[in-house]
Amino acid sequence: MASVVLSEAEKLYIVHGVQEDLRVDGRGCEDYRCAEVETDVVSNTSGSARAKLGHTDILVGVKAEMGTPKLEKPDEGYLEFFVDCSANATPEFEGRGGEELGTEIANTLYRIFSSESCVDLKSLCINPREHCWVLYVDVLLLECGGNLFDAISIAVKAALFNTRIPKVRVLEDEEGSKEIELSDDPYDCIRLNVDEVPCVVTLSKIGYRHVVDATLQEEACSLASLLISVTSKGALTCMKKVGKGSLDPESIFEMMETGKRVGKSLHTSLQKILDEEESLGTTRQKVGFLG
Amino acid sequence: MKETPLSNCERRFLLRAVQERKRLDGRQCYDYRNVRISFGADYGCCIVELGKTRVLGQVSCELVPPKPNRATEGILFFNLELSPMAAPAFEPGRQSELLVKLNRLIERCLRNSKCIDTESLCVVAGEKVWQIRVDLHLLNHDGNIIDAASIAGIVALCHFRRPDVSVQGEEVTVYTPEERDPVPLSIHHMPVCVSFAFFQQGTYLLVDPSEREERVMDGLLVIAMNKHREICTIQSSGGIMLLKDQVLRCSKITAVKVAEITELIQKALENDQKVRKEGGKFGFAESIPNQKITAFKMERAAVDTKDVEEQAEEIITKADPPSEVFTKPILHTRGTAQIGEGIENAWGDLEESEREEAAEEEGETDATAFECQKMEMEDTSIMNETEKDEPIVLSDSEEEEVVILEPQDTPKKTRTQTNLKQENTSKKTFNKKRKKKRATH
Amino acid sequence: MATAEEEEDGGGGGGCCLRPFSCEQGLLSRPDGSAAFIQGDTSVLAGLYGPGEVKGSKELPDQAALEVLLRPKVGLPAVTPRLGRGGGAQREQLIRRTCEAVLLGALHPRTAVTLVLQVLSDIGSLLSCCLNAACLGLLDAGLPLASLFCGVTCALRPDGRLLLDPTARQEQEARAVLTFAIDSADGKVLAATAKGSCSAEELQQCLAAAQRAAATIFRFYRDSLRRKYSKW
Amino acid sequence: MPLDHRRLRGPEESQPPEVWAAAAGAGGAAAAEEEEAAAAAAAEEARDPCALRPLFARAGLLSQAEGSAYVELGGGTKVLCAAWGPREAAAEPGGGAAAGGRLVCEFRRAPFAGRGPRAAAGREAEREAAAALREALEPAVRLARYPRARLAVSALLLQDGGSALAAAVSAAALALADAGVEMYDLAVGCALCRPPGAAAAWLLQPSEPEERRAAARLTVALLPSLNQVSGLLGGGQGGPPDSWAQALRLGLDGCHRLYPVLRQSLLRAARRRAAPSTA
Amino acid sequence: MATAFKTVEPLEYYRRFLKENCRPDGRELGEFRATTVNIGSITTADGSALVKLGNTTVICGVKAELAAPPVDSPNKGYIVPNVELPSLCSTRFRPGPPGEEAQAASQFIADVIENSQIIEKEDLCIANGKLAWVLYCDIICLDYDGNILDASTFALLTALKNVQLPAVTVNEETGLSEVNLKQKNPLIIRKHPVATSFAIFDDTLLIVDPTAEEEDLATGTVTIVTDEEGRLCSVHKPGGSPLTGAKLQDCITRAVTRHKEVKKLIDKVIKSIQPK
Repeated sequence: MASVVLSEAEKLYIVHGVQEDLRVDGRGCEDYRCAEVETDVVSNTSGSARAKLGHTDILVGVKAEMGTPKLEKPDEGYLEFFVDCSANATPEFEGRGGEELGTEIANTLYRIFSSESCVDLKSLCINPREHCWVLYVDVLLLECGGNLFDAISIAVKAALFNTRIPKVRVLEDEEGSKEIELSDDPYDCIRLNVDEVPCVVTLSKIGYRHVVDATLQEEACSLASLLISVTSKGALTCMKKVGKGSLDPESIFEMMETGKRVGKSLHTSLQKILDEEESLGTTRQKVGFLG
Repeated sequence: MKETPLSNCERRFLLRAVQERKRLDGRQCYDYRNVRISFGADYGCCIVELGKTRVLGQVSCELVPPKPNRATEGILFFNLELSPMAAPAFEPGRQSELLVKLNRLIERCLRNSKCIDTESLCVVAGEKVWQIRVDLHLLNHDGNIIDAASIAGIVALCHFRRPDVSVQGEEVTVYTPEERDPVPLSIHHMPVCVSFAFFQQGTYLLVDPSEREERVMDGLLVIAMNKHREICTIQSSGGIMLLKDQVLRCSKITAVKVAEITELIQKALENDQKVRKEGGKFGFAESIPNQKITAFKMERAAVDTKDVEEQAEEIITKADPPSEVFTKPILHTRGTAQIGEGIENAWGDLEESEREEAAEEEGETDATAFECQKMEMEDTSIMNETEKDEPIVLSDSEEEEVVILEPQDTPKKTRTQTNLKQENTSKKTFNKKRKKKRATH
Repeated sequence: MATAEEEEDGGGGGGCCLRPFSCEQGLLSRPDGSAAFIQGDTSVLAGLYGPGEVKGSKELPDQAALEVLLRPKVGLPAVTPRLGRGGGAQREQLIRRTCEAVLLGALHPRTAVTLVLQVLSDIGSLLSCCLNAACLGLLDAGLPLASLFCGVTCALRPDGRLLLDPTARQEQEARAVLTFAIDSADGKVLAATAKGSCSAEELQQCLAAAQRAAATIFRFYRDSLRRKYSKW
Repeated sequence: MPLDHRRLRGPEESQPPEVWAAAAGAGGAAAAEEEEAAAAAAAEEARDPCALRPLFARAGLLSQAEGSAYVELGGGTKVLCAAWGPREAAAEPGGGAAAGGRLVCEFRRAPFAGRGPRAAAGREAEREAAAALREALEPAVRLARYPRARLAVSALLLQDGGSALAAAVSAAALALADAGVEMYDLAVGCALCRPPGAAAAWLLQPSEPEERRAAARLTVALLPSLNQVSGLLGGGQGGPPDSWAQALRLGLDGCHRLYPVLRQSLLRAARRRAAPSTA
Repeated sequence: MATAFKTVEPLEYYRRFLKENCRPDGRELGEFRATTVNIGSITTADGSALVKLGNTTVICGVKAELAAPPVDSPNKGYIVPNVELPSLCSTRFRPGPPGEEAQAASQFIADVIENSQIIEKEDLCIANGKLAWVLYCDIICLDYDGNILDASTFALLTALKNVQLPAVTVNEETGLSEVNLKQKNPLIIRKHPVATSFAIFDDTLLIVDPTAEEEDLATGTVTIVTDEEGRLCSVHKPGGSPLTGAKLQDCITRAVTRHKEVKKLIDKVIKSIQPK
């Protein structure tokens, strides 16, 4: 994982600050950094989004491709995640350095999206057992500035919100052979319902307290953190402890409550931004990568 | 093993020689080394020697479903291997940068130039096509791998014969060479690579660099061309800047060299075919030069095997006959048995499930007296299980300790069955008393 | 193939035949020792590097670490290659241990010796051809050896008759195919492996025949070496 | 062609017979499956959610490993674990040498461990489990005592009868302790799952069929004497924090109850090991 | 003192024992370690066996799946054996893809299956050219203390004997196959190959069933596989010290005896699980 090395004094400074609910950048323990989200940034994808959370910069592209459904779930499509830790983010990722982190993040994403309710996979089925949509979700880390998981989950949700899958019809002729017809109208497409797509809230234990949205420096001071994925309704869908340290049970309960609270407000503001952006339609000034 | 590094004085010597337009092997700047082509007994197998550089080529084929976007085309697959035999620094199975570069070049030279008619490799459109696989192995690395490999590739492809097939309805029949003569591939043209090494930022140029020369060169230009003077691929590497004239000059040289090499290839192919047709000897054995003192041949040699039976008989009669079996297997429990009393192992046994089975059974049947203590445990455990309230933890060991974990509020009880086992030190006591009982059943 | 039938006729009498042998030593410029060995139409090329620098993890404190790589002509080295019948870790292991048994590795501790065998063509008795190429490769590299060895393949026909140095087709028809590595000191068995099943008597018969054939092969080794060094 | 050429390969594709049984449609097989499901559901109802399954633990049974442990759960889960350490570690690429030792975990599933198709759970799942294992064990091991060293744990799941990761955590902790590695505490693993349905209660130590049907799953790892949670991994159908908190409490309680058994087996292993030397 | 001697001069330590016709673990030269077998303990597999040869422990699980038969022999099924030597069983193995020893062992097992015709592959075919069984036999070593080949062969044989395959019928009308999971049939085991391994000490001494330590010190190994008729299904001597034909014959003799012992053991254990 991308990390910074801090001296003992620096760590102490951060830990004491957190104790006083005063973080180095002036935030309180439950405050997120300023987040920027822009959708539809890569034109040759079905949906894309870029999220910046402080110095963490994530690009997500979703590509819908036709595939065959999995044997055990013949009437559902599925999602595939791939995380690319670009060497641009940190030199550590050069060569195969980022592979381990990449698979860890991808595994976590699979776990978060394993719940049936979060994306309506049945709507991705074209005809059972034969054809379905496979959504390839490619996550690219452009810059690591702490709290990767939260930023990624925001970007994934935004990209899924932005995803448009072309409508197809299954035509059956007399002999029973099936043909798939793609709709001629490029605007005739399916949108995904992302209401139930959870966001990740990572709570890092620093000293006796926990903070959300830790920066790299704060992450260096935290021995263990709890990763919680929360839906917009405040339900927890995934829990995971990360880091070398352990947590005592009482603080876990507290963290779960905080996570739920923070997660809910995160969802509300994210949805608001996405809707706003959507309402601008084509008149929107694209910022892209030069902004 | 690492490559022996080139010393500074060697490097200087080589560069000086290049400046003076001399080459270590006595060639002129534009001279190509001798090319020698020999064929194996199989179709599509050849060895190409370019000076001391040696490449083995083998073509093979397989019926496969075609790629979905090219339903009527066969598939060509190229694989150049840098065998560790060729140079000590080559490691098996490693995809080095050099290897990737060479493989790309080969593909561009032989596949992208469309020298093979892939449509003729289609058997049933969308279902079955021939996949032609070209394996090239570098056997000895003395510079200019790419030229040798490209020659070996095209020669092997020209030499190759695939089995004949016929399609009737949906049935595809593949004929053995005995049934029908195999058919050659349809080849439009024969691209061959020619390499140029540049020294001193392009001031000096050498055709067909040797391994030493490659080590001190500044840049390399590879041109693949066929005898119709069509350039199939061109690539410069090493970061030198070339003038237009230089490239043109190189392409002219290439045309000459390619014409020579193509002629040689054709002659070699014709030769081989003639020998095969006339029923003469062919294969690698024939390509070994007779006059070399490092080579040696022996004709078919008869080996006298008349009295091997007697010799075998003698050995067998002398050997002791197999002894009778003494050991008796001992059954521990259902599905577990043992023979031999050699050293014990540190394992207890693995089978909780089997233990449970046994437990159930014993729960049903009457307990035998000598196992009463044991049974007590068994009963409690089953009882507890039915009560469903307390967690039961059965555990087991050689000492037959039984731990029953009671609910947290009551003190933990540990019953230990000792003595019986520990006193009984004979090796025959197996770690399970219950097993012993089952054995006595 | 015409040669196969010819051979069957040749072996039809009481005695058995070895196919024509040929070899060439020192034919590659890069390796420290190299040899091509050809039995009938089966041929194997051996190239050997060493004793040389050894990689840390493979280093042995008291002897040379020998590595044997057997490379099939088509595809990658595999446990059971589908095409071509070379390859296989088991064969590599067998050849390596056979070479180790005769190689005086203790004279070159903390070094590595790499032996690469490249199958050029496989028309039967491949393993014995590999063994022969390996031995000549070791000889050409001038490595100190306790004795020489050679490989002999022996096939048992369905009618119970013995066949030495079988072709691919004869191998296929055979009930059992046994390959031995025989040492030159007293004709003992260095390595043995078998395909198919046979009785103990048959095994001993094959072994006896292989020992006879080995004598012929060692004579071939000696003659070729004599020729090689004739101008020294 | 990235094919595994170091193993013997079978046909390109094959299916487990169960698939065909299901494909038979209205035939007896499908009915049988439903029956099975119904029976399982009935068993579920009868089951006490807080009941722990019988656990058998044994430490120090492998001759070649420095430390080893075998844990078996009543439902058939069988995990074997071996531990080695400390060893000289290859220089870490990041250069974090001062941070103390590294714990390297490996988790493998025997191809025959699962009920379904043979190759169902791939490398990815194994790697995730290995990472989870490391997370759960790291807080228990005094890594600071082993600077520049490497401790290795490898777990092999022989049969998956549910709660496999939890069993692996317990077994791995036992194996490390058996290897004489300095630890703060044993790590005890416990799994839970929640069957589908709104009011369903969390079940402790689910069996494999229960796990398969579960809407949500959770694995906890606890250092019992320090009362610290060292590992937490769960997911599934969303639920309010209260529900998860309840699950966590239940799981921690389970860990506490399993702890004495693991200690016992460790003690026995130590005693067994001491016996030959004194004799 | 003895342990120090053993550490410093392991070979000499062994020689002293061998001179007295015994081994440090108390066995005679021709004596096997205690052999324990347990079958059917892995319920997720279609057949399984755990074999312990002293400390060496090997587990074999057989999983049966259905596939189309090979194109070149439409009346045959598949047996796919793989031996795994995970890092768990000994420090000499690294995690990752199988190393040379594991590959060679897999190949050995495959050869034994092929040579002995333990199962006729035709028996595995359900519908000619359409459907056949694939038996994936995964042999995993849990504790590596030498003589892995004997233990693996034995584990494979007993696991195969333990296999119960569901009945499969191919519906004539629909052409679909139907599997009846309730009705199970055992496999037909045609031959019982049993392996016996020897280590060669100092070029002359043969000791049976070597431990890992003995294998390391020995100058070679031989493995003989025989079936119940005394036929040799495999004679595997991968290099090492040379042996005379007479010595080889001694090995075969011992292997024949071993086969009888093991056969008895298998019969007994198989009988024990048959419903009475």
